[in-house]
Amino acid sequence: MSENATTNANDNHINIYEAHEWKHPTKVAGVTWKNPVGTASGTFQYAAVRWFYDVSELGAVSTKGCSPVPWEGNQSPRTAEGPASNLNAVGLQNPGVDHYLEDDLPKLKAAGALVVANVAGHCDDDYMQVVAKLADSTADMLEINVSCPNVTHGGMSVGTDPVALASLMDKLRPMTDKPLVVKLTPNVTDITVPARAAVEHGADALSMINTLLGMRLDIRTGEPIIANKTGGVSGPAVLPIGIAAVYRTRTALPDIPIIGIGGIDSGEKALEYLYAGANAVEVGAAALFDPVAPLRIARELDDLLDARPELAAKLAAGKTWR
Amino acid sequence: MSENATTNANDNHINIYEAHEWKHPTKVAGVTWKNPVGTASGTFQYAAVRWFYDVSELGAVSTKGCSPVPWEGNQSPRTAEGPASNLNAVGLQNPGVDHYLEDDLPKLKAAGALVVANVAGHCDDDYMQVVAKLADSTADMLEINVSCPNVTHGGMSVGTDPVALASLMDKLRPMTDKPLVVKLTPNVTDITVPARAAVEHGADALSMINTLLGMRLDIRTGEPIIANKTGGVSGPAVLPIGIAAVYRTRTALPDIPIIGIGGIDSGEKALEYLYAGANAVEVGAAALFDPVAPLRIARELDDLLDARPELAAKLAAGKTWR
Amino acid sequence: MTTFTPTHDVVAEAQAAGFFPPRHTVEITDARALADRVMRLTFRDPFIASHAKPAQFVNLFTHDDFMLMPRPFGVSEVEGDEVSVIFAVIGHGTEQLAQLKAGDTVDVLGPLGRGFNLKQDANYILVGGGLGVPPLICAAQKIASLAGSVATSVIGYRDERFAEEYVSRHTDRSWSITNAEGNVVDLLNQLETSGDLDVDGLKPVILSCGPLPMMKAVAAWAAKRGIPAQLSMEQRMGCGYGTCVLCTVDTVDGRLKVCTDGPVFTREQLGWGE
Amino acid sequence: MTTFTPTHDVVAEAQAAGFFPPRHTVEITDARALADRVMRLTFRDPFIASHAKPAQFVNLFTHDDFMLMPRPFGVSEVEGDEVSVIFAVIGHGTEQLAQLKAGDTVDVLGPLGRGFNLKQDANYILVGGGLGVPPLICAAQKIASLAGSVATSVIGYRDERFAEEYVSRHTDRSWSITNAEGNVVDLLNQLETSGDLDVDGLKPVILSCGPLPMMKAVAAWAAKRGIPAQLSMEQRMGCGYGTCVLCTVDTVDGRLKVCTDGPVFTREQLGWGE
Ligand SMILES: Cc1cc2nc3c(=O)[nH]c(=O)nc-3n(C[C@H](O)[C@H](O)[C@H](O)COP(=O)(O)OP(=O)(O)OC[C@H]3O[C@@H](n4cnc5c(N)ncnc54)[C@H](O)[C@@H]3O)c2cc1C
Ligand SMILES: Cc1cc2nc3c(=O)[nH]c(=O)nc-3n(C[C@H](O)[C@H](O)[C@H](O)COP(=O)(O)OP(=O)(O)OC[C@H]3O[C@@H](n4cnc5c(N)ncnc54)[C@H](O)[C@@H]3O)c2cc1C
Ligand SMILES: Cc1cc2nc3c(=O)[nH]c(=O)nc-3n(C[C@H](O)[C@H](O)[C@H](O)COP(=O)(O)O)c2cc1C
Ligand SMILES: Cc1cc2nc3c(=O)[nH]c(=O)nc-3n(C[C@H](O)[C@H](O)[C@H](O)COP(=O)(O)O)c2cc1C
Ligand code: FES
Ligand code: FES
Repeated sequence: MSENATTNANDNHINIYEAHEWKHPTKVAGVTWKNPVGTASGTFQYAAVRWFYDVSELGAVSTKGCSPVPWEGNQSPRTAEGPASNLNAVGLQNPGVDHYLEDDLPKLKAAGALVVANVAGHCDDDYMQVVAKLADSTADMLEINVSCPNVTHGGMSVGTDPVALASLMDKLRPMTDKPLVVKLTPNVTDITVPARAAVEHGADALSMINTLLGMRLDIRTGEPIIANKTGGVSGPAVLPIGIAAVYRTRTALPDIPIIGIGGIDSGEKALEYLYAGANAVEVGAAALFDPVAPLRIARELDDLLDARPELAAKLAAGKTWR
Repeated sequence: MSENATTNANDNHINIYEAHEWKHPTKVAGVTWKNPVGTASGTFQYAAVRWFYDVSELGAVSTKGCSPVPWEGNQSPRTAEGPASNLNAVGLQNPGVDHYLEDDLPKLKAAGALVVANVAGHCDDDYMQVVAKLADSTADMLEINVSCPNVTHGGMSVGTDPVALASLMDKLRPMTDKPLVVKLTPNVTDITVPARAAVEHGADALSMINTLLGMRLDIRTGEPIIANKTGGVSGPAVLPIGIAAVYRTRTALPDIPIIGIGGIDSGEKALEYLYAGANAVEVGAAALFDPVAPLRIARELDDLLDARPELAAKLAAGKTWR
Repeated sequence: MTTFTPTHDVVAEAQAAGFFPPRHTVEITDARALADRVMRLTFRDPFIASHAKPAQFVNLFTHDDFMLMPRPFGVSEVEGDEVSVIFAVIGHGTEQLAQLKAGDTVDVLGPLGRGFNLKQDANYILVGGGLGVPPLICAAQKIASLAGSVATSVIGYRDERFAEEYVSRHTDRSWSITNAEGNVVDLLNQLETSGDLDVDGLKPVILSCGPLPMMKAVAAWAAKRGIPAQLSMEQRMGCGYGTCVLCTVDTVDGRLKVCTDGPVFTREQLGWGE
Repeated sequence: MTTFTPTHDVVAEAQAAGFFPPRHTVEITDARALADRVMRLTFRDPFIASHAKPAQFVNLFTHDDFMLMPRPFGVSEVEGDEVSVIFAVIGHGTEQLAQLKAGDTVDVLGPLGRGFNLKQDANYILVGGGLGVPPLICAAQKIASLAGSVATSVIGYRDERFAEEYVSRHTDRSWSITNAEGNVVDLLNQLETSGDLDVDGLKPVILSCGPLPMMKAVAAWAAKRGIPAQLSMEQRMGCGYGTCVLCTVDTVDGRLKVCTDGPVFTREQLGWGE
C-alpha cells in the first residue's frame, strides 16, 4: 500500500459500490452528518458526480461558491500542476444564486444530500444578497468563503482582515438561523486571529484551509502557465499546513466546530485531521484525480473509527478529540 | 525521466564528479557566484558535505543560522514527513558565532567556498551581536533569518511585522558594508510588505522562502509527531508557493536581487525560479534526500542555460528575467 | 455561464447499467514509437472500447506521485476490447507514459466528453494537424462502419507523417501534407477545385482537431462556404469529468467546459469565421 | 552542542579513495519474510559490503515520491558484496519496502554513522530487543572474525524468535527470551549467576540495541557492575549523514546527532544508570 492512496484506488479492499451501513456519524454545529466526510467546495458538481456514486452517501456536500449574479470567472488556462498538488484559478465561475436555488439545490436535496451551500462575494453586499436568498432555502448549512485567492476584489482580503471579517459577520449573522460556517485562508500570519474574529461575531463553525497562493511557470516559454498568473495550491502537498491550521485553531478555540480541509486523499489523512481537532473534513483536489475519492475516504474512515471508539463517541456527540 | 529528479540521481546524464567549467555565473548584490545555485541554510554542514563533493563548486553556501551564544534547539523528535515534503523543528541549534568564526567559516574559506553567513536571533540584540562579529569576518554575504517558524521568541515574528523588521534593519545596516540578504517567511498575507520594509531599510538582497508552518500527527497514537508539535514544511511540495513569492516580490520591487528558495530538486525547477525573477537560488531539503543534490542541480542548470543566452547574460550582469 | 445539463450521452448509457467506472488500472498491451517523440499506447479496457466515440478522450495518470493531474488523450482507435491513444512527448507526464511497455499497467478514466456528432449522412472531411489526428482516426474508423456516410481525410503534419498508416487504414480518400509542403487549407482548396467536397451526393461536414490557428483557419474556410464544422478543442484540465470548471473555452454561450460541454464545439458556438 | 569533528572513520577511509558514494540504486538479491510483518532484504553493494561496521546503518528510499525522507536501517549481515537489513513493517515506508522482490531496485545511501567500538579484546555481550537485533547480528559476525574476542548474545523478542537463525549462525553462546517468558535482564542475571559474564578470561563489554526502556534497564544493570556498555540509539532523521541536526539525542555533552555522533553512545555519554 502506498502513502498515496489516490493512485491505489484498486489496491484497497473497500468496494464503494457495496451497500454500507454508516457506523460513525459526526455533529457539526448541531447538524448530524452520517459520516465525517464531505466534499470541498469547487471540486463537486452534482451533474458530474452523480454518474459515479450516490451523493446521499456522503457526510455532506459543499457546493461551488455561489454569487448574487452569474460570474464568468477567469480566463483559461486556469490550472497547473505542482509536486503532489494542483493549482487553480477558476475565479469563482458560477451560474449565480438564482440558478442554484432553481437547479442545483433542489436536485441535491431530492437526491438526499446534506448540503453545505458555499457563498462567494466581492463585497459585503454580495455576501448579503446570497445569504438573504439562501436563508429560507433547503440548504442545511451555509459556508461563507472569505478565502479565495483568485478574485481581485473581496474574497481573500476579507479573510485576512479580522476587522473586515467581524463587520461582515455582524451583517450576515442576523439574516439567518442556519448554521454559518466561515471558511478561512491559510495565507495569513496567524489563522487563529481571523478564526477568533469570526467566532466572536457569530460563526457557528469554521472550515479550513482554502488554497495557498502559488504559481508555476513554463520553462519552455519562461511565462506563467495560468492566465491569472497566480493560483491556489491544493492537494496532498498542503496536508501538513491544513493540519497545523486546525490544531492551532482548536487549541485557541476549544469549543468551535471545525471542518478540516486540505490534502486529504485517504481515510488515514481524514483521521489525522480528526486527531488534530476537527469535527469533520471536506475532500477537494483528490476528487479531481479520482471521482469517487470522497466516498472511498468516507468508507476508509468509517472502518478506521471502529478501532477508535473514544474518538467516534466524541464526534457523534459533537465534541472533538482535543 | 521522472518529475522527481531526486529519486533519479542515477538516471540523469550528468556525472557530477567529472571536471566542469562553469559557463553561467550570476551576480547577487554585487557578489559574483560562479553559478546560480547555493545551498540553503540549515541543510548544509561543511563537516558532513565535504565527503560528498567539493564545496567550492557551488555558487554559494548558506551556513546554518548562527546565534550570539550556542543554542541547544528543540527536543527530539524534530522531524516528520509530509507528502513530497519534510517538516523540521530544529529550533536553530548551533554552536554560536564564536565557534563559527573559529571553525566553520575558516574551513569553508580554506576550501574555496563563497559563504553566505546565516544570522539567527531571538531579539534585535542577538542579531546585532552576531552581525558585529561577522562584520569583518571573511564571510561574503550575511543572510538575516527573520523567518524561522520554530523558535518561540523573535525569529518569525520579526519577519511578519514590517515595522519591527524596519527597525531591526536600521540597527544592522550601519554595522557592516557586507551585503545584507534578508530571508523572508511565506507565513504572511502579503510577502511584498516585509520585502519592501527590508529593502527600504537597507537590505541589499532578499531570499525567500523559509519554511511554511505545518504539522503531522501519528494516527497510531493521535499525538503530534514532532516534540515542538508544529514544524516548518519544505521540500518539493512548497515549490509553487516559493515561485509565487519570488514572482510577486519581483513585480513589486523590480531592482532588488532575490535568492529563490523552496522545493528545488532539479535544474529545471531552479530555472523556473530564475524565470520568476530570481537572481540565484538555494537548495534545501533536496540535500536531505540526496547529499549531492545542490551540485547536481547546479550542473543541470548550467546546461539548461546554454540554450537561454538572453537569461544567462542578464544573470551575469546582475539583472533578472523580469 | 456553464451549462449544468448532462450532455454526455455515453455517461447516461453507463448510468443505466449502474454507475460509470471510476478511475481504474488497465494493462498495456502494446506500446510503440511512431516517430521521434510520438508514441502509440494500447490498453485493454472493455468498457471504454465498447463506449468510446470519436473525439471522446481518456484521462491517463502517471505512476509518479508528483504528477497527480490527469493527462487527457483522444481515443485514436478501438479494436475488440483494446483502446489506443497516440501522443506527443511534451513534458514529464508524457515522458513517463512513453516509458510504459506491454505488460505494464496504467490508471485510466473514461471515456470522457462529447464526441463528434455523426448523426447526419455526409461526406465527413476530417481535417487534422499534428497531434489532433488521433480523434480523426477514430472518426474515420467509426464512419467506415456507418451505412450512409463516407470520410475524407485531410491531414497536416509538422515534418513526419506518423499517423498516415492509421488514417489510411480507415478511409480511401486521404490526403496529407507536411509543413514544408503547405497546409491543410491548401488541401481543402484542392478538394474544392477538383469537385471532391461532395462525394456520391453527400454534402461535406468538417470534423477538425489540431492546433488553434489551424482550426480557426479551417472554420473560416468552412464558414465562407456555409459548410458545417465541428472542432475538437484542448484545454488544461483538472478533472476531465465536469466537476471543477478548470477547463473553459470562451463561446458565444459564455465560458463552457471543454471536458463535458466539449471537447467538440461547432464553429457557430465558438464564433469562428463569422 | 553538536560536535563538528568528523568521527565517521568509514567516511574518512572513503574520502581517501575519492568521494563517498552518493545516493545510488542497487539491486535486491533476496527478500523474505522472517515473521509477521518482519522482513529481511538483501541487496548487492560492494562499497557498503566492504566498509560497513556493526551498528552502522543505511538509508533506504522508497519509490513513492510522497515519501522522500530516508528510512534508516542497521546493517544486519554482510556476505561477499551483499548487504542485508531486517526490518519491521511499521508505516507506509516499510510497507512499501516490504513489497520489494529479488530483481527490483532500491535507492541507498551508506554506510552511515559510527559503529560499535570493538577495539578491546573482550566477551562482547550482545543485548538486543525486537528490531534492535539486526546490528547485533552484524556485531556477532564481526566478532567471530576477531582473534582475541568472543561474543555472547542475549536477545529478547516480543513473541516470535524471528532472527534466531541469524544470531546463532555467528555465536556459540546465544540465549533468547520472549516477552511471555521474561526479559533480557533476567537472562543477564542468569549469566551472572552461572559465572558466564567472563569467558576465557575475557571481561564483558555490553553492546546493546533495542527499545529505550530495555536499553536503560541494561545500562543500569551494567553501571551497577561497572561493566562498559555501548548503546545504539534510534531517532527520526532528516539526512542521516550529519547535515541537518534533525536527529539529536540528549547526552551529558549536550544534544548530539544520532546519525554521525552515534548511533552508538556509551552509557556514560547518555548519563544512564549513574
Ligand atoms: C481533450 C484533449 C485531448 C487530447 N488529446 C491528445 C492526443 O490525442 N494526443 C496528444 O499528444 N495530446 C493530446 N492532448 C494534449 C495532452 O493532454 C498533453 O500534451 C499532455 O497532457 C501533456 O502532458 P505532460 O505531462 O507531458 O506535459 P506538462 O506540460 O508537463 O503537463 C503539466 C500539466 O499540464 C497539462 N497539459 C499540458 N499541455 C496540455 C495540453 N496541450 N492540453 C491539455 N493539458 C495539457 C497536463 O495534462 C498536466 O496536467 C489532448 C488534450 C485534451 C484536453
Ligand atoms: C540508526 C537507525 C537504525 C535503525 N535500524 C532499524 C532496523 O535495523 N530495523 C528496523 O526495523 N528498524 C530500524 N530503525 C527504525 C526504522 O528506521 C523505522 O522503523 C522506519 O524508518 C519506519 O518507516 P515507515 O515509513 O514504515 O514509518 P512511518 O512512521 O510512516 O515513517 C515516517 C517517517 O518517520 C521516520 N521514522 C518512523 N519511525 C522511526 C524510527 N523508529 N526511527 C527512525 N525514524 C523513524 C521514517 O523514517 C520516516 O521518515 C532504525 C532507525 C534508526 C534511526
Ligand atoms: C478547482 C477548485 C475550485 C475551488 N473552488 C472553491 C470555491 O468555490 N469555494 C471555496 O470555498 N473553496 C474552493 N476551493 C478550495 C477547496 O474547497 C479546498 O478548500 C482546497 O482545495 C483545499 O482542499 P484540498 O487540498 O482537498 O483540495 C476550490 C479548490 C479547487 C481545487
Ligand atoms: C532541517 C532544516 C533546517 C533549516 N534551518 C534553517 C536555518 O537555520 N536558517 C534559515 O534561514 N533557514 C533554515 N531552513 C530553511 C531552508 O533554508 C529553506 O529556506 C527551506 O527549507 C525551503 O527550501 P527547500 O524547500 O529547498 O528545503 C531550514 C530548513 C530545513 C529543512
Ligand atoms: S476539467 Fe474539470 S470541469 Fe473540465
Ligand atoms: S539526520 Fe541529519 S544530522 Fe542527523
